[in-house]
Amino acid sequence: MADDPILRLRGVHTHIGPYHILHGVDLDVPRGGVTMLLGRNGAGKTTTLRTIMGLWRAGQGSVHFDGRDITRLATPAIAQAGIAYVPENMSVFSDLTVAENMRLAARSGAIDEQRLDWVFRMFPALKIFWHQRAGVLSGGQKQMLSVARAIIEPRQLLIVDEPTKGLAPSIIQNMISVFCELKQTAVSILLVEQNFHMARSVGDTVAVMDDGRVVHAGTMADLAGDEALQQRLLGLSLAAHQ
Amino acid sequence: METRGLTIRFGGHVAVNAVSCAFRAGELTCIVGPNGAGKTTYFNLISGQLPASAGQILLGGEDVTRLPVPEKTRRGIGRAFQLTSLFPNLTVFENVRLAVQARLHLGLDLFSVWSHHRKVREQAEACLERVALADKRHQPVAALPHGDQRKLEVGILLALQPRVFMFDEPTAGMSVDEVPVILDLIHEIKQDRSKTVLLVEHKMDVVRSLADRIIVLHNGTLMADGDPAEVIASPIVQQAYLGVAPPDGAGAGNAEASHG
Amino acid sequence: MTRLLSGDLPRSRALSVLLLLLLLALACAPFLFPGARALNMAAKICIFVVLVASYDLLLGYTGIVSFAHTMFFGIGGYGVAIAMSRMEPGWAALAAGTLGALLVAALLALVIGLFSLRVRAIFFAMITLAVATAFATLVSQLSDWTGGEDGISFKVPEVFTPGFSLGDTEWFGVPLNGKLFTYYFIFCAALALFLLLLRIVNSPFGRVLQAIRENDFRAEAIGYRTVVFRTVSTVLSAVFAALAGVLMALWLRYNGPDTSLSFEIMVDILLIVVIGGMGTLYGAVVGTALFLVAQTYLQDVMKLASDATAAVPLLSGLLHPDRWLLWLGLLFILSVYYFPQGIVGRLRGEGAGRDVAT
Amino acid sequence: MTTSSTLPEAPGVPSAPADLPKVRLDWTPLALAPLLMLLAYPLVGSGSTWLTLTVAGLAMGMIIFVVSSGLTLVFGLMDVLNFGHGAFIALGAYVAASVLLPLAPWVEADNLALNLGAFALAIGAAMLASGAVGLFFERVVVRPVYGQHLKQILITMGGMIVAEQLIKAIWGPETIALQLPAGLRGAVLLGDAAIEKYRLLAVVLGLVIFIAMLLLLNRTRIGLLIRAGVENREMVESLGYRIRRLFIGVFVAGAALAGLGGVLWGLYQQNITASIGAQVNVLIFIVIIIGGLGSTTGCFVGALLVGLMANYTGFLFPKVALFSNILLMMLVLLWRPQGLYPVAKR
Amino acid sequence: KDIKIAHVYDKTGALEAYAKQTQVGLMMGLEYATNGTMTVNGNKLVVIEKDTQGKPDVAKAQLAAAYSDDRADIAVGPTSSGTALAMLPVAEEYKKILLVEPAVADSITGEKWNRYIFRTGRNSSQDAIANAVALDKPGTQIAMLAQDYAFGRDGVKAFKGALKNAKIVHEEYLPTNTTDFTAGAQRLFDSLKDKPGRKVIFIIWAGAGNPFKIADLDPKRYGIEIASGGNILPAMTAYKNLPGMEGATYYYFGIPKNKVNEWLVSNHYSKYKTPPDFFTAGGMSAGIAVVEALKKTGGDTNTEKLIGAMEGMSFDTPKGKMIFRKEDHQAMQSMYHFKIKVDPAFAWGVPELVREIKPEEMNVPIRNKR
Ligand SMILES: Nc1ncnc2c1ncn2[C@@H]1O[C@H](COP(=O)(O)OP(=O)(O)OP(=O)(O)O)[C@@H](O)[C@H]1O
Ligand SMILES: Nc1ncnc2c1ncn2[C@@H]1O[C@H](COP(=O)(O)OP(=O)(O)OP(=O)(O)O)[C@@H](O)[C@H]1O
Ligand SMILES: [Mg+2]
Ligand SMILES: [Mg+2]
Repeated sequence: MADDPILRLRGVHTHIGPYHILHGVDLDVPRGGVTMLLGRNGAGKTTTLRTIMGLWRAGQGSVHFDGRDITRLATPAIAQAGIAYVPENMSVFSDLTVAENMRLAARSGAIDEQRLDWVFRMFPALKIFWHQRAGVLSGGQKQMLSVARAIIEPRQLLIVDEPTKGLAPSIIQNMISVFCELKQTAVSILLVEQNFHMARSVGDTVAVMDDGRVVHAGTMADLAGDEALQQRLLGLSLAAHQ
Repeated sequence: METRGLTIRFGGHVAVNAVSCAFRAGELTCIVGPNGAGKTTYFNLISGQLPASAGQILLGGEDVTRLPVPEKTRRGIGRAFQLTSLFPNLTVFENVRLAVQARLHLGLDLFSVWSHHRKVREQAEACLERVALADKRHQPVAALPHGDQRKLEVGILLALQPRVFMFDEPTAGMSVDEVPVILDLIHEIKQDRSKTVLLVEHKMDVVRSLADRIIVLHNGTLMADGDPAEVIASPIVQQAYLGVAPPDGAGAGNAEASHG
Repeated sequence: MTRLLSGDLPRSRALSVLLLLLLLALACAPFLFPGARALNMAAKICIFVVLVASYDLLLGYTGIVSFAHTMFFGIGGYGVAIAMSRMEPGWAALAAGTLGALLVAALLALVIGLFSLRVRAIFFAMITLAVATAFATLVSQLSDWTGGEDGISFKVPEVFTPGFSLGDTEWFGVPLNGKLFTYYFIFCAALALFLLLLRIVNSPFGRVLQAIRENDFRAEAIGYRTVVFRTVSTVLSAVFAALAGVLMALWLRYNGPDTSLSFEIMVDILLIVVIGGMGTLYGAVVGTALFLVAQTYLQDVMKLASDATAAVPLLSGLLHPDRWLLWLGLLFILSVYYFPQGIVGRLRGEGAGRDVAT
Repeated sequence: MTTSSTLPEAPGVPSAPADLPKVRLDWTPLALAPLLMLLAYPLVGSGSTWLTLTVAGLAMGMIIFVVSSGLTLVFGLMDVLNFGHGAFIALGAYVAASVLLPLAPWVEADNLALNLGAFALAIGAAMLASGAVGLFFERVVVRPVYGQHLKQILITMGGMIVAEQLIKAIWGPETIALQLPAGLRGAVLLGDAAIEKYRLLAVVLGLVIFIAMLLLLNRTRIGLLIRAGVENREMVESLGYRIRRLFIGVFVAGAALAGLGGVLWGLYQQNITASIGAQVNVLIFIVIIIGGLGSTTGCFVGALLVGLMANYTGFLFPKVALFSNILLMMLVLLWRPQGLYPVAKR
Repeated sequence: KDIKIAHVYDKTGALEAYAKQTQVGLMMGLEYATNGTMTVNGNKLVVIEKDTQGKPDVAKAQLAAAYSDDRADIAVGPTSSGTALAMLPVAEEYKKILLVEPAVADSITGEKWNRYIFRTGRNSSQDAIANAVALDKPGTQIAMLAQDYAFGRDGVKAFKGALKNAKIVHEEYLPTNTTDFTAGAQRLFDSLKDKPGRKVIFIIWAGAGNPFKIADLDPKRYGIEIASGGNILPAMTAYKNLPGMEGATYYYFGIPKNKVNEWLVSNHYSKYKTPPDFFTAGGMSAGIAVVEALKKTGGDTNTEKLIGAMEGMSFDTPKGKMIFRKEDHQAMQSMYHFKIKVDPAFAWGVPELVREIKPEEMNVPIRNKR
């Protein structure tokens, strides 16, 4: 069973109001390790993640998590099944303090001290602003909080939408090590990222989306090594961007 | 434009601490610094969203510190926001048209029909052309993809024709193939020697390619100011900002122990 | 035509037809529907179109929720009523009352606007609610002037009285008396005011209002002083509401707290704006017509229904005409459910919703 | 340890957590009520009159607090502007009447235990009924309009009208007279000051509810969850909480509190009409605005201030009493434009 | 030919409960006066109901519609004074009779009156004067408590005007929406407590709020009594706490002893299982007045003839004989001085007759400028 993917999407179609956004997405997230979901703006990455979380409803197709069909489950049930989600727009609760944000994220009720220390080491700003309203945090600090919320308790699968947007290079480094460290544990990660440097540093497998479909799936190493492929899929050349 | 000892405190926390800096016309200054360094807050002070606790803002030698936001905009301080802020249910064209109309002081015209103002229309069209959004002009903004919204944010700034352009991470979250449109535009503005450009950016390659000068903010304080190459090489930037990070497995093992 | 409508066309075939029919019906009302009740309703529709449209300027275009709109409506009514009962009831009194009312309404709106438009939307709404309540108390206190709870019945210029006759001829069986003249006076005034409002919302100013509704933070940042714009919009809408109040008082030859100040009317206005479609003045027209017809004839319809179901005890009880408010309340709920975009939005087939108060 | 995970301290940079003030309780508004009392003393002059006025005002404030507490909860936590709140108040009062009228022997009995028993039964029934209707109301009326204030106003207003009419259809349009349980009638005399017994009971009830609400909201995660859920429901669900159920629960609790308020109010007025809810609506909204739109403490202080202010001005300057609530609201808003305890910005 | 009577009244809205009583009374009055035939001189009486919704503008439209669209010959109603005042000019405009019942404002038959207006209901002055007569003893000190708007102030004025012996020491006006009466009570107590002689707080209050709660503050310790006029039955529940309270009332079903009232009480009990109330009696009086007037004209509905017949007409009602005064068309009628007794059989405090105050005893001023 171990090589059975933790998350499997088959033929997922999603509509938002009158718009047909996803046109049959097939995606596998293997157990353990990091799967990168890449693609241009508007390709449907965020929509895919939201569909997995049940925030949009798949009109057709199925989503299986850990062998279980979660296509029709309510969002809370999906989260309880063991998925943590970092949304694109961060969605920190700005009325609540940083501490309260974290307390809510720890569903067991109490925050594990050791793990909190670890989070503080990665994102020192959170410690400084622990008792401040999250609304006053800077853009990057909100991003840190949003990621911290997802990793404060162990989960089977972590779904992260553009975690490095607006982060300073040093924090991006931290972020990379966070994911590297998480990889050591049993966690599987599905990561959407525009920062190709980061994608290359942490990604094991990769899927590229365009126009509501997955147009390429393979290992990160293959993609990183093939500039023509990058140019075709992502419109970029690695050489120009470190 | 110039700031003198510009400071703001939130309770006991000093978010921007006595920043004095002069910006010359025709120069593009990049502002870098870690997250929470006070870059956005510094912009908020200059453009008036936040009131300064101390210090002065001078525009062309005139003190504009206490002017309200709209007045500052009219004097020529233009701003694009880090978190996209547009008129979501209006069309792309209308977003830009409103900016042009504001610049031409037509807002309080009660009894003419808006579509009869040709000049406004034409200028708005021109701005849309420049940010490559002309073909989407009739779409409501809410339905635009993220990248296009960022472009529109810049388009509105263009329509205002300010003397000082302030960009706050204009390319954040943009896919790599979209970024050049914005960068070329900023470059173009830079060519017009009468404009001052301030740019907050975390992507070092962008900073390198555009900046005439870099200032570094850290915990609200101005830590470095000068020539790009020099500043980037300085230890403070290398250490505090870029975080020279030797990739190692030790940290990972350590962390694993702490929660495994 | 386009010029008259300020370039803001109905943009839907069905809507255009509906509006034309309404215009025609109102223009010929005295001849088409000769009864006292029907004519009364037609006049009320004309007046309420102005009242509701002026509120839409505030709510739909500027995104301000105010509960004080009936206060301005009342000021208009009281202006005329007081002037007419204190002075010789002629044109001079009418002019004086109207001007006085406009002045008071504008000043009051200015003060409210300047003082409280800086606070959060919901606070503003509640402050206006409180101010309106205080105003109603004040009116009841100043009973020497306002007639207190009982209101004032007053005399109007000769041409507006039913006794006045333009000769003995009848047109299509309708006597040409002062009542007819009053109706057409109100009809023309309402039409003119409506077209003026249409012009205002389609002016550069009106466009800024919409921008402020969408995102006031950004409107400031591109150089519009939102407080100024909001205040002007508040004052304008107050002035138009006061004018509607003047027309109402003229028609009724009476004004009192229940006809112009009551919270019920405020709620009706709100509902009409929403049923019609916020942010489209045409919505005010369609919504008003629909609502007032329903309000006027609901009881009659219910009587029929109640008689028809007389055998079913509980149902006929609920359908009893005395319970008409129950069904009006249901209408409230259902219309918010099924016309999130309002009738105009529905007719134009517009997409996703928005809500200005949030 | 990775070097990257410790941000190097730049020289002279303050970053210790101690630098940042913790969110502390702000005491000034709490001092307002005592301040008002002190201020009124020399103006009123007579000690016994002052005592009568003060106790009566405080008790009235408590009743107002109970009546508004449900709305504070619903508005403050869920951001639902429920103009139909009055309907639950009316319902509570009517249900209480239906319980108390047949229980007349208990009500009239010369036995405090029986009296209180009847009272407790009435409260229980009223809360149950209001809560149940609240459940229905939430599902049918409020659910589609979460987050849309304007529509909330309209739709709940519609609900209010319907409820009022249904009450008329069920209980009839006549005024129903309610008798206080015998043991709660009359007043206790403290020297020359007369204090109604019923008000003392109201004070106790008000305090209990206030403390219970504070504990529930501050000591449990419920308050946090709901605040978070209002701001971003999707995210709370993504964290694995069933926020819907919680929302329903809060709404039902709010409705039940309104029912309780209705009982208190109806027994205080001693006669009830279907419009009893509509009558207190404006008052409730004023209290909630003063409090800061949803803060329990703010609502509490606001209610006390309203109660005291009405009595003092009524005694000292009766003309001003006409506008005392609005005056109070304006003063508070001039001092704090967001109310006494602003519940963050929305 | 049918004779159409339009009943234009506040059928829905705040006064719904009162309006129902009037309608019941009106129908019973017509029935009684026609001996159950519902015809006068072979002309059938048809009652059209019109709902004003308690709003003056609707009331005007409804009355106009009744006169013109429905061709009503005579109209009865409405409940509230505000709607009544708005309706008066409509009657004049259509030159048809409006028989006002039960709206009480003095101005209806006072300065706002026109010759088409009659009223069977009592006016505020009659109320106030009767109460004054009931309390007017030398050495009595009275403090007034009334609502702070025109109705309350007029009531106090009329009451004051009618007093000859007793003295008013204080007038307390409280907002109509007052819920807490403590402050007012304190001021009233302060004004009375050190005065000699009999000390009375007289309450004139209508609508929401319960001013009788001041009794809970134990005014007896200062020897202060509370007094007020009669009221509808549910409102008199509050009187249960005030045994011995005196005042004057318009109607209580147990008080008048005459044929009409006996018929009303017994028929009302058998039909509705409850005793008739204020507005039932009023409605019945109006019904009787209409029939008597039509009988006098022989079923002719010509307005001028009706006016001629009604001016000075006297007719029997549940309250005994009433006479439409020629000058202002106000019906002169008896009022009743009562004292409250507590009887466990009744849910309300029972007013017991002290004495009937005859119309001749009350000098009701004529206020219209005829
Ligand atoms: N709420 C919405 N209503 C209408 N269209 C939407 C909505 N959300 C997204 N879309 C459209 O769906 C498409 C896919 O959007 P999505 O956000 O999934 O892209 P993405 O790959 O995450 O892009 P980005 O890199 O910009 O975040 C886009 O064309 C977008 O315009
Ligand atoms: N209203 C406020 N109250 C308290 N602290 C605030 C407030 N606004 C900002 N801050 C603090 O000021 C600091 C500067 O924030 P700012 O948004 O300017 O950072 P930034 O440099 O733009 O960072 P980023 O790159 O992450 O956007 C942050 O630590 C933030 O927490
Ligand atoms: Mg995305
Ligand atoms: Mg920033």
